Amino acid sequence: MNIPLGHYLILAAILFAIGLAGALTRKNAIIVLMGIEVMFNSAILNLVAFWHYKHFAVPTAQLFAIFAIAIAAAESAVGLALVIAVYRHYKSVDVDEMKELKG
Amino acid sequence: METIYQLLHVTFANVPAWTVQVAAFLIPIAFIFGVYPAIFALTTLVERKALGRIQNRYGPNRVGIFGVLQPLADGLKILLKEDIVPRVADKFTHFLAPVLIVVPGLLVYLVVPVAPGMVAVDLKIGVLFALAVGTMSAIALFMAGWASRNKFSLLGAVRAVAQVVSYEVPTVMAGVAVIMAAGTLSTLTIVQRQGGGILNISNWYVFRPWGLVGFVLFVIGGLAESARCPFDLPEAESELIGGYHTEYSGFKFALFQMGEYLAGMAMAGVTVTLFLGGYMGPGSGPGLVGSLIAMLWFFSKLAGMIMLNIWIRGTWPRLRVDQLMGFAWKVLLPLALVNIVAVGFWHFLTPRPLAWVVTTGWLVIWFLVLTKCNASAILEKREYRYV
Amino acid sequence: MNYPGKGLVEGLAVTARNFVGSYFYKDRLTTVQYPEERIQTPENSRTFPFLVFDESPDKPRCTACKICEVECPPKCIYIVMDRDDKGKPLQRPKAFDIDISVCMQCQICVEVCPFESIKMDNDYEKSKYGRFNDLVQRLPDLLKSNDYYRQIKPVKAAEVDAKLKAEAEAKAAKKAAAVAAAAAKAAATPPAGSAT
Amino acid sequence: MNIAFWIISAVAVLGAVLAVTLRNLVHCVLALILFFIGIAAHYFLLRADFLGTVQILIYVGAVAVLILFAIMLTHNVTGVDGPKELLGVKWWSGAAIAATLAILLKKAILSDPLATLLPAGDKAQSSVAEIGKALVAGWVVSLEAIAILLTAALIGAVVIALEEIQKS
Repeated sequence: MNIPLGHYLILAAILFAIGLAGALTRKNAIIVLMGIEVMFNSAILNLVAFWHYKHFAVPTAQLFAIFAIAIAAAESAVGLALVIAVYRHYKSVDVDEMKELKG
Repeated sequence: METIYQLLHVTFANVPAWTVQVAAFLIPIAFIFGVYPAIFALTTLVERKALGRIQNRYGPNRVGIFGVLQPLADGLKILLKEDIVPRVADKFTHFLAPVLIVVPGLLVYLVVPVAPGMVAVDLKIGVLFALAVGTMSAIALFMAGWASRNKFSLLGAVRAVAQVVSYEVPTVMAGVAVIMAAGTLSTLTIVQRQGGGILNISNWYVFRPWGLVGFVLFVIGGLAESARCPFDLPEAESELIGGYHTEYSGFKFALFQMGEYLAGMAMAGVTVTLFLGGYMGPGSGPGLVGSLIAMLWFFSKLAGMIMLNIWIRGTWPRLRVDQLMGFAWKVLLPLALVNIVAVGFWHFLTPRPLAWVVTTGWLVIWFLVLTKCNASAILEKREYRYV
Repeated sequence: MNYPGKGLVEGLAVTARNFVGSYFYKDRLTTVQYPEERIQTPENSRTFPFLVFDESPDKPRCTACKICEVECPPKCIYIVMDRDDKGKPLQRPKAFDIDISVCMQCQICVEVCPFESIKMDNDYEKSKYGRFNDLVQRLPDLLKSNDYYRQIKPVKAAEVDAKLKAEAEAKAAKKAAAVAAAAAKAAATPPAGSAT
Repeated sequence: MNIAFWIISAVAVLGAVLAVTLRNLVHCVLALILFFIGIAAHYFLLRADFLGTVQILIYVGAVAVLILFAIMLTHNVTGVDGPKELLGVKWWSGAAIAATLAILLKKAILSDPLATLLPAGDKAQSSVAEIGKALVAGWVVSLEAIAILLTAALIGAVVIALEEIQKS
C-alpha cells in the first residue's frame, strides 16, 4: 500500500470537520451526539494510522484506541440516557430549548 | 485458502501461477455461496419433514420422491409471487433490509473451517469476527421493521434488536471460555487444539465441565440470535402477525427466510467449531482422504446441530417477552461469567482429576445458587386438563 | 426427582418418541394420504342426491311423480315425465336435473320420496371446471345402481331393501288375494249368473 | 490497495455527511452505521483487524442500536427536523465551519514532513496476543479504570433514565 500517511490524516480531518459541523448546527440532541461520535471515530482513525505508519511493532496505539472506543461507548450510553431524561422533562430533544440549568 | 493454493499448485504444476492464485481465491467463495445455500434449501425440507414426524404427520411428500423437490417448488412459487411494497413504506430502506440480512449470515462462514486448513480466511481474530458480524443482523432486522411503517413490524423489530443485543453478551462470554482454554482467537487453531486424545473425540471442549456449560449457553445464545424457536418472539405469529417481515412478500420474504436460516446455520457452525471439535473425528487428518473424512465429520456435526435446532423448535413453546430478558440477564450472563472463572481453575489446577472435581463443583454450586435466586421466576407446575 | 429444566427435557423426550415412533408404527400417523387412500365415509354423511335403479338404468325406481320437485326448498330439481307416442305417461323421468350449485343437501327430497328412489350420495368429488352447466347433474349422472347404494350405506340400504321386499310381497299377496278373490268371485258369480 | 483506500474513504465520508445532514433520524443512524463500517474497513486496511472487529462489535452492534432505541424512546421518528433547518443560515454556517476547519487542518498536515511517510513494507497482521499481554501487563491500571468507568456509565445511564419513572 503506497498511500502516504497524509492521506489518512486529511481523511480524518475531513471526517472530524463533518462531525463538528453536525454537532454545531443540528438542533436534535441525538444528532449532536452522533456528530460527536463521528469526531471520536476520526480521532481514533488518526491514532491507528499513526500506529500503522510509525510504531507498528508496539501495540500501545491499539490499546489507546481500545480505551478510546470504550470511553466513547460509555459516553454515548450516558449521553443517550441524558437525552431520554431531558426528553421526559421538556418533551423535546431540541438543544435550543434546553436553556435552564435547574430541573 | 493457503492449503487450497498449495493443493492446486501441486496438482496443476504447469498452469500459470496467477490462475492458481485466482482459483484458490475463488474456490472458497464459490464453496460458501454454493454449499451453504444448498444446505439451507435442504434444511427447509428436512425441517418440515422432521417437524411433521414430531407431530405424527408425514410432512411434505408430494413433490418428487419423498418430497425432495419441495424446496425447488417453494422457491419457484415465491419467485413468481407479486412483490408488494406498502405505499407509505420507506422505499429505499424497505428494499435494502432483505439484501443486508443475508450478508452477515454468509460472512460468518468465512471463518468456519470445514477441513484441516480449509477455511476461507484464517483470521487471527476469527471467533471475534464471527460474533461481531453475527450482531450486524440486528440492524437489518430493525431496518425491515421500521421501514414497513407497520406497528407490528416495528414491535417485532424492536424485540429482535433487544433480543439480539441481550443474548450477544452471554454468547460472547461463553465463547470467551473457549478462547481462554485454547489461547487463541483463530478458529483453525481452536479446532486443532481439540484434536488428539481418544479417537480425536475425547479432547472436544464439550467434554469438559466448563465446555458443556459453554456449549449449552452458546446453543441458547445462538438460537436467540438467529431468532429461532423458542426465541422467535420477533416474528411471533400469534402476537405480531409476522413481526418484522409482515410487510414483505415474494422474493424479499424468501431472502428473510434465507438470512434467518443462514444465520442459524452459521451459529451452528461456530458452535461445532468451538465446542464439538469442528472437523475433528476418527480418521480426519491432513491429506486428501483425511480432509474428505474431516469434511464429512464437520458436515455431519453441522447436520446434527441443525437437527437439534429443529427438535427444540418442535418441542418447546415460545418464551414471554419479560421472561426472555430476565433469562438472558439473570441466568445466562452470570453463568457465563462463572464459566470463565471455571476455565481459570481448569487452566491452573495441575492434576487433571482435581481440576475436574473443582470445576464441576464450582459450576454445579453456582448453577444451584442461580436457580435458587431465580426461584420466583420459575413457574409452579400446573395441571392441564388434557395430559 | 425434581430438577430445573425437567419439563423441558421431558418434552424433548416426548417429541423424540413421536419422531422415532412415527417411522415404525403406522398407526401413529393419522394423516390420510388422500388421493391414494380414502377412508370409508360414515353412513350418515351425505353430499348430493342420486337416483337408484334396480336392474338396469332404463328402469329407475323413480316414477317422475314430481313430489321431490315440489318439496325441494331451493327448487333445484327439474323433472320431465317420459311419455310414449300417444302421450300416455310412462311413469319414468325423461329428464331429471339437479343443480348441485343450488342444492343445499337438506335431504328433504329423500324424506318425501314414496318410492325410495332418490337417496343421498357420499361422493364428495364433485368439483368441475365449468361454472354453470357443469354443475347441473343430468339423468345419466344421477342414476346409480342399488349395489352402489348398498356399498356406501349398508345399513340403510338393507332397511330399504327389506321394506321394498315387504311391500312387494304385500303387493304380491294382495294381488294374489285379489286374484284369488276375483277368482272366487268369478267362481261364485257364474252359478248365480247361470242361475239367472 | 490504493483503490480500496479511496473507495472506503468515499464510503466513510458519504456516511458521515449523510449522518449529519439527513432529515429523517433513522436514516441518519443508518448513514452513521455506514460510516462506522467504513472506519472498521479502514482499520482492516491498516492491519489492525482486532480493532476493526471491535469497531463493528461495539459501534455497529451496540452504539448504533443504542441510538436507535433512544430515537424510538424520544421521538415520533420521521421528518421531524423539517426542510428549513437544511440549507438554511445555520446549515451554511456549519458547512463554512467544517470547510474552514478542514482546510486549516489540511494545511497543517501537509506542512509536516510526516505526511509523506510511507509504510515501511508489507507487514503481517498485528497479533492479538500482544495486545492482550500489553493490556494485562503494562496497562492493567488503565484497563481496570476503563472497567470501572464502564460499570459506572452503565449504572449512571440506568439511574438517569429511570429517574422520572420512579418519581411518577
